[in-house]
Amino acid sequence: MNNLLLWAVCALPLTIGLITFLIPVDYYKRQLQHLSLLVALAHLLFTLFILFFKPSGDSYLFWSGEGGVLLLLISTLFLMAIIYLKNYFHDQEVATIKQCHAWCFLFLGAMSLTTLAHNIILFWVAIELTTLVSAPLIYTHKSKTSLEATWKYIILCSIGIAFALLGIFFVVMSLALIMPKEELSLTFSNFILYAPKMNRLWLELGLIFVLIGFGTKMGLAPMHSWLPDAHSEAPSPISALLSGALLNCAFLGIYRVYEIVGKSSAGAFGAELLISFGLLSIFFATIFMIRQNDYKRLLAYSSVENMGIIAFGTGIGGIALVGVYIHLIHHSLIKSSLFMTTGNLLKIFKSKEISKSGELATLHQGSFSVLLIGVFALVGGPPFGIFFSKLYIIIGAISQKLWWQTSLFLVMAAIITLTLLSVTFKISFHPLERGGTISADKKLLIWPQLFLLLCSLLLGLYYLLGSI
Amino acid sequence: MSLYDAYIGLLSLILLTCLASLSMQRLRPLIKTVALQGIAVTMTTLLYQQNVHFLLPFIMIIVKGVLIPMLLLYTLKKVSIKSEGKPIVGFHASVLLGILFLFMVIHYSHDKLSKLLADQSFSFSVAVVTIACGLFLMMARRKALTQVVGYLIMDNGIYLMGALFLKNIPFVLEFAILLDLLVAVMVMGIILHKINETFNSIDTTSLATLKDRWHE
Amino acid sequence: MKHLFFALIMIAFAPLLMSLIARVKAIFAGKVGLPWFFYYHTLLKLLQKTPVISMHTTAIFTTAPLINLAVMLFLFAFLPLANYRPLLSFYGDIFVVIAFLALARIFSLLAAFDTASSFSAMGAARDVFYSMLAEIVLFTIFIIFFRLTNDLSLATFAIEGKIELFARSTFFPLLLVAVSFFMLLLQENARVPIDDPNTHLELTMIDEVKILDYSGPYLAFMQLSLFLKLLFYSCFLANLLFSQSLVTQLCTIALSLDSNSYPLLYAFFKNLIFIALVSAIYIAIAVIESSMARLALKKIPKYSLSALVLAVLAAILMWRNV
Amino acid sequence: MMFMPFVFATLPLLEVLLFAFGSLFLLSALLFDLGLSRHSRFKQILIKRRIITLYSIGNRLNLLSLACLLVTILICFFALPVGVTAGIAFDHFSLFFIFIVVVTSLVSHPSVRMPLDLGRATLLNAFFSALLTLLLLLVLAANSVLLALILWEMATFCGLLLLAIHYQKKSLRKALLAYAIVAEMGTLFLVVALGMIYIYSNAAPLTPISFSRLATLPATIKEVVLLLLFFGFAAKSDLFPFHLWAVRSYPAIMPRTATLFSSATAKVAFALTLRFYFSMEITQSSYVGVIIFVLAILSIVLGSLYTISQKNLHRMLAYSTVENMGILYLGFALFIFASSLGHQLLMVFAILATFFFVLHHALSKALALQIAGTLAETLKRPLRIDELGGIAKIFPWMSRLMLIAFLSLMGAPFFSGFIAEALLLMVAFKSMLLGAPYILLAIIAIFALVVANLASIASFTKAYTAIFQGVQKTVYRSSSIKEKLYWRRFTLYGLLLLLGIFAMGIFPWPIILELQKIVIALYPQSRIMLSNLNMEIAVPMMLFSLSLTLFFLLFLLLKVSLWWLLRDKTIRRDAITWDCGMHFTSEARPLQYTGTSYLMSMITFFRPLLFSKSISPRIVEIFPDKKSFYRLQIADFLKQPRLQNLSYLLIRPLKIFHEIPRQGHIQWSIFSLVLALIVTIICFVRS
Repeated sequence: MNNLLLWAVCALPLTIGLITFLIPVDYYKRQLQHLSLLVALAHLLFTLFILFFKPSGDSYLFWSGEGGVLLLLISTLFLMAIIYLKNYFHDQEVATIKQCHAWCFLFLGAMSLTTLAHNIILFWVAIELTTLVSAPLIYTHKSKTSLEATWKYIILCSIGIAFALLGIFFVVMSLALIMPKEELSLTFSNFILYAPKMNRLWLELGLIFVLIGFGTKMGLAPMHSWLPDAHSEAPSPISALLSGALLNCAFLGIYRVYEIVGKSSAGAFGAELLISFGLLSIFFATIFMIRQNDYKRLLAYSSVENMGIIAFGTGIGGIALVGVYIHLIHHSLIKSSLFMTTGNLLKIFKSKEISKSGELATLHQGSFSVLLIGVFALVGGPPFGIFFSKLYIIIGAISQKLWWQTSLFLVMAAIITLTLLSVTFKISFHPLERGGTISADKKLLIWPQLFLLLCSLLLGLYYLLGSI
Repeated sequence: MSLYDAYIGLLSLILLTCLASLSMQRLRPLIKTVALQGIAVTMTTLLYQQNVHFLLPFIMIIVKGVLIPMLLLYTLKKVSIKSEGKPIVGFHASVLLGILFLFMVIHYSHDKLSKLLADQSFSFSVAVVTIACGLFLMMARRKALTQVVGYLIMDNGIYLMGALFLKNIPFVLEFAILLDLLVAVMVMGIILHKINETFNSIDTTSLATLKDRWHE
Repeated sequence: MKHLFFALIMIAFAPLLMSLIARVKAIFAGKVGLPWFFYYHTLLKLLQKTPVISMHTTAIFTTAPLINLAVMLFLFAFLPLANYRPLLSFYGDIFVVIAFLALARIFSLLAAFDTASSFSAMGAARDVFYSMLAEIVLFTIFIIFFRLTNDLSLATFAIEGKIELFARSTFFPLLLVAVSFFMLLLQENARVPIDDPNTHLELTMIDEVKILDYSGPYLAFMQLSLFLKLLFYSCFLANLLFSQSLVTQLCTIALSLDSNSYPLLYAFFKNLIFIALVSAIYIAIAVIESSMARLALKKIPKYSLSALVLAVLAAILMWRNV
Repeated sequence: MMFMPFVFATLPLLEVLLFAFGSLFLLSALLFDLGLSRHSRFKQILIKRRIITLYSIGNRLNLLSLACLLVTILICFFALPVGVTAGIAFDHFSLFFIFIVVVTSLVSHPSVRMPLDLGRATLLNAFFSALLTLLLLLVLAANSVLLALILWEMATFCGLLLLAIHYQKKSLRKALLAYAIVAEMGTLFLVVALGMIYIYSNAAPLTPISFSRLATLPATIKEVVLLLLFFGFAAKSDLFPFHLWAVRSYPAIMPRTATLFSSATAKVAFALTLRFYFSMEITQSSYVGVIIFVLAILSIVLGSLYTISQKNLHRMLAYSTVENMGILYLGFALFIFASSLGHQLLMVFAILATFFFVLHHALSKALALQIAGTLAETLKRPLRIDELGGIAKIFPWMSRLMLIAFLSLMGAPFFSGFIAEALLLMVAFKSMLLGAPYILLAIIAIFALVVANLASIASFTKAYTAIFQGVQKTVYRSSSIKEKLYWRRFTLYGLLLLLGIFAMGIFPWPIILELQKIVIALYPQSRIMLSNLNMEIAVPMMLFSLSLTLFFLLFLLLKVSLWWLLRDKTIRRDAITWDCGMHFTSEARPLQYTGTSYLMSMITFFRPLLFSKSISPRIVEIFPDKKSFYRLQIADFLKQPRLQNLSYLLIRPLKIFHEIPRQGHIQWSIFSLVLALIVTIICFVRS
């Protein structure tokens, strides 16, 4: 029965998405938007059931520790995004809202498929589906720059994912070489079972291609150029979902193959690679954040940096993996709340330029406090989770005697913190030249962001109390 | 004509389509060559793998040979421009590069990787060349349509590499990969229409406004 | 008790010694000079006068002379005179001496500003900077003395005999110390190379101008504290020169008189020699005053830095062999 | 002594909880005020009244809890047997620093009466200062390393918010950024130190580590961790390189926050450094001592130079805090030198002198800052030294108290300043006996202390004369300002501080005996050492008090004789000081010496060290009516153009990444992707 639950979690949003496509526009009145809220709640309910029942799953779908947590994360973020979307799009015409909701549901379905996929190729298909489905979402604003961002997004990500497919073929081949005869079962647990005996060379080559492929999707350094454009052009709730949920799914792919390689004879082959990719992406993020004038691009580059930290952590392994685990959860919570706050900023200042914004503290206290707390949490303030995750990663790195890597990591983290803090001060305190219409009277939504920050705070306190 | 000669013939046909795509300026023949290459790739998988589900090659030929080219031709009809115009890397230069790359790959796979690939070293090098040619097309051409075609060629190359080494992937997964390819091309087609409407040209160099400016 | 009695005599002699300076300068200038008890006369005259106080001043203006005089009198309790053990001496009393000197200086600075007139403020502005440099020289000298005696009290510097100017080993370094202290003395008490005591143009004064607005008993107290300050510094320098062994040799050779046979006479001669040393210092001041013109204000930092150089040189010489 | 454990363990906790409860009231008042704009006009009046009641209840509760906490702390301090830790971590050391934090927050606590304008700024300030005090108390009471560091980080963020309240002021915005940078660097150092502690004490991460567990770390790691912790805490304690934010923010923020920052947070940072040092029981620490020594000397010299050249009283007090913190860390460095040579007597003497200086600086600086703050509030203008004058006529009592505070800070004999500096000088002189390398360092320490003392004399006389004495340089708007309005504020706390300053000044010996309990609590083996230290400094201290009475008698004698001399004379007080007949000393245009010109000769002497720009507009006619003064601007050491474009040069090269030609093109991104693939394959195929 519980396998059925797994299929339901994936099938529900996909079918609802298709149905919303088919509903004629005039019938899709405003009340029907509550349907989407209902579906999001149902999806959250299903995920909680799954976490409760822990179904074993069949060859195509299964429940795994990290998969389950990511699914819970994705559904909570999706629920908050849908609520924020309703408020954010209240001045758009019904057609775009209908399309956006449809693509969002397909996006949710694809992502839940990735977290639950047991078969490696099904996992690849799901990731490919997420790319195809999220491309039109980026295009919802129908401006020239968003079109350009969509084109870059779809081309670069499909190339990356094609490389990932090649990598998966190599991994499967290294399995096929040792059992030529009977039918291959390409489930992850099967791979881990046979890992020690798999062919070493093809496995390493496979890991390289998977790392480059899913690395593009995850936004690691040399392949990250699509991420700032896509996340800054997409509407804020969508970029919150992209940043919070999608990057984690891409990381899940790398983590699964890295786990297989870890268990095989190749041992810690990928560690050196992951650490160098992590540090490179933090370096690129620092360079492009220093004199940035667009706060959405700034947050996108901070996502690149955090993904770099996650890659750096997995590369170190050992105790740092716990830090990576915490960092994943807290980064998506805090980053999506920050992206929603930028939605408010966009409504208040009507432009993405930092130089054209200021005096947020007087214009709208609510979004000012959320922005300040969010940035403090993102930067690693103590009660929030990222402080603990960075602490774990530093402890892991020092115990591995990676001296110059840690110092490089800390220096760059410090520079990024300073830029983020100075930008927050500039936005909230600097005087605003009175040109243009500054109207903060519209009722802007801040409680979804507060809810997400609260989750992160509660988890942080849980670690803190656990440790006293 | 033994089975092996037919197999070598098909592989060389794929190589030819690759080099041809590098040299073509007008888009219509380019799409036709990609269709031919798709069919050739499915025929090689049919020849190579014995116990393949009877329905799979039939569907692949329909999708790769007929459905995708029709879609691309339809978009081409909507778009006014018919030819590549001035590419970033000239046509003759790309063909020469293609040949040079082919020699390098064959030499490398024959003596270095021979023990690893045993009998399939030639087909491995053909697959690598097709992937490289697909990537090159995307990097060296200005028109968005050629980038989609490049993506298709790269996909054929990857599928060829997969088919050579993996004897028995379950049918459903093959079908899912194919479905993804189809949906990818459809979405790219839609976006191509939008680019054409807003920029009234499908030249990707005009799509270059988004970058990081150094704000003092 | 003997120290208290001798200190009181010295304090009584202070104005007399000041007139000694005036007399010596007059001889150099070929004039008769002031009568011997002239300064006593001025002090008494001032004490009877009714002071005039400007309306801008606060209570500080009237308390500053009191504090200055009290400090100067109080400091004599710490200073050993002619090998007599002082009234109060404990480990670290040089800090007490320096602190009280600073207290006197602080209150005279505050008083200078109290009258809201720019002349006394100008004197205060100059004095605060030059006394800063002087104090650094003083601390170098105390560091040298600490190296010699490992104790931080004025009594041990003079009495224990560890600091013997005429002892064979430390003659030259201590001579340098004595010269730098003498330069310090001239600077702190506003004598010639730094400031001319009997100039009348307010713009060129340093110390005199701080007490410009005082009158009556306040002026008397301030002048008396200046006289005592000069006496305090010269007694300290005299202690440096005055050494027990020198006195005993002098007594036995010149007057064939040893300390235990005629204690009273011996003590009298010892005190006499000490007073002679102090008056020799006063005469040296007068000689310099009449033979040198004063330095330009810009050159005074150079002057005190040269005093510092002498002290540091003495320290280095001593380090080598101690 | 049945009730003793109850008193030690639970009573302080109860008071801290009461304090937290009080600040909850303040929080609710703040939240109501935040939500005010939504309600209708009528409802707002209702809510405003509720805010006022909540605010006053919160204020009174806080005041009450602080007062009885002070009493319990004093009882605990005296009653607690030596070397025993009671309750969570209430040993003498934490009690001493809790006493300092409580005293400073009591002194700087706003008056129980309603402030003039219950605006949002006052509410925000009230709540966050209460929160900051609470966090500081908890940090001192924390016994696990992780808890202490996390609470310290929260206190830093709370400080950031306190600064952010006055964001309208332009100068404060730069201070905010400087504060953020310093706080961030501090966090960085602390996090790495925490990581090192967890690894090398092989405790499972995030499990509570008690301070005593730190001793088990290997020796070399101890020194590295100590250095990291020192820099982590020094970031918040106004030492030289980290002082920029304090200097810029003091004039712009409320007096209460300024006092809290300078007296409370800086001292707690010093306390934490000490606690970590002693719990690690470091024997050999060669380079840590030297680094702390160098930083201390730098902050003393530069702090004193900048105290002289400042033109705003708050900035001058901030720089004198930088200088005094330098002196604190100098004492600590001398202690480290003595401990590395095993000279027990000097170790104990050094740490004792440092604690005495901590107490002195906390009390006198709190008094000075509090009075300066209230003065700025009454006159409603920044205290620019050259523009004020004649305040003594308007506020006689406030100027007398300020004179006492300044005299104590200058080290005048009847006040705590003198004893603190004398003890430290004795330590410096004694450490000359330590041996070859340390003689030079001891001499440098002596000269640093002397320069600090002289600079404070020069600067505080300048401040007092320019602000309080002479004639009013500018006519204050509401000349009818009544001092009575602010006098009530000084009854309790002014008295408390005066008592402390005078007691420490005149009867130092009993206080030194009490401070010895702290040294024993921190460093148990020092008990025997303290006894023979006592033999050495007991006699001097008592004789010193005796000599003070002798001086007082002399002073009384002279006073009586002066009274006798003037008994039948009437002193004329109506005459104006002689101003060469120009009548410039009338109200409008004084011919007085300004503060800058008072110390001009000193500033020109130290000019190369101070980066200064002098603006002297051309004087048009002989007696210009419009103000064409000679102005001298002293920028902070870190703000010199040489350093400014240094940071700019560092960031400049990063611009090339932004100027890659045709960066936006998709072909470029595809090329970078393929390049990454090729490079990784080449690297790993070869390995």
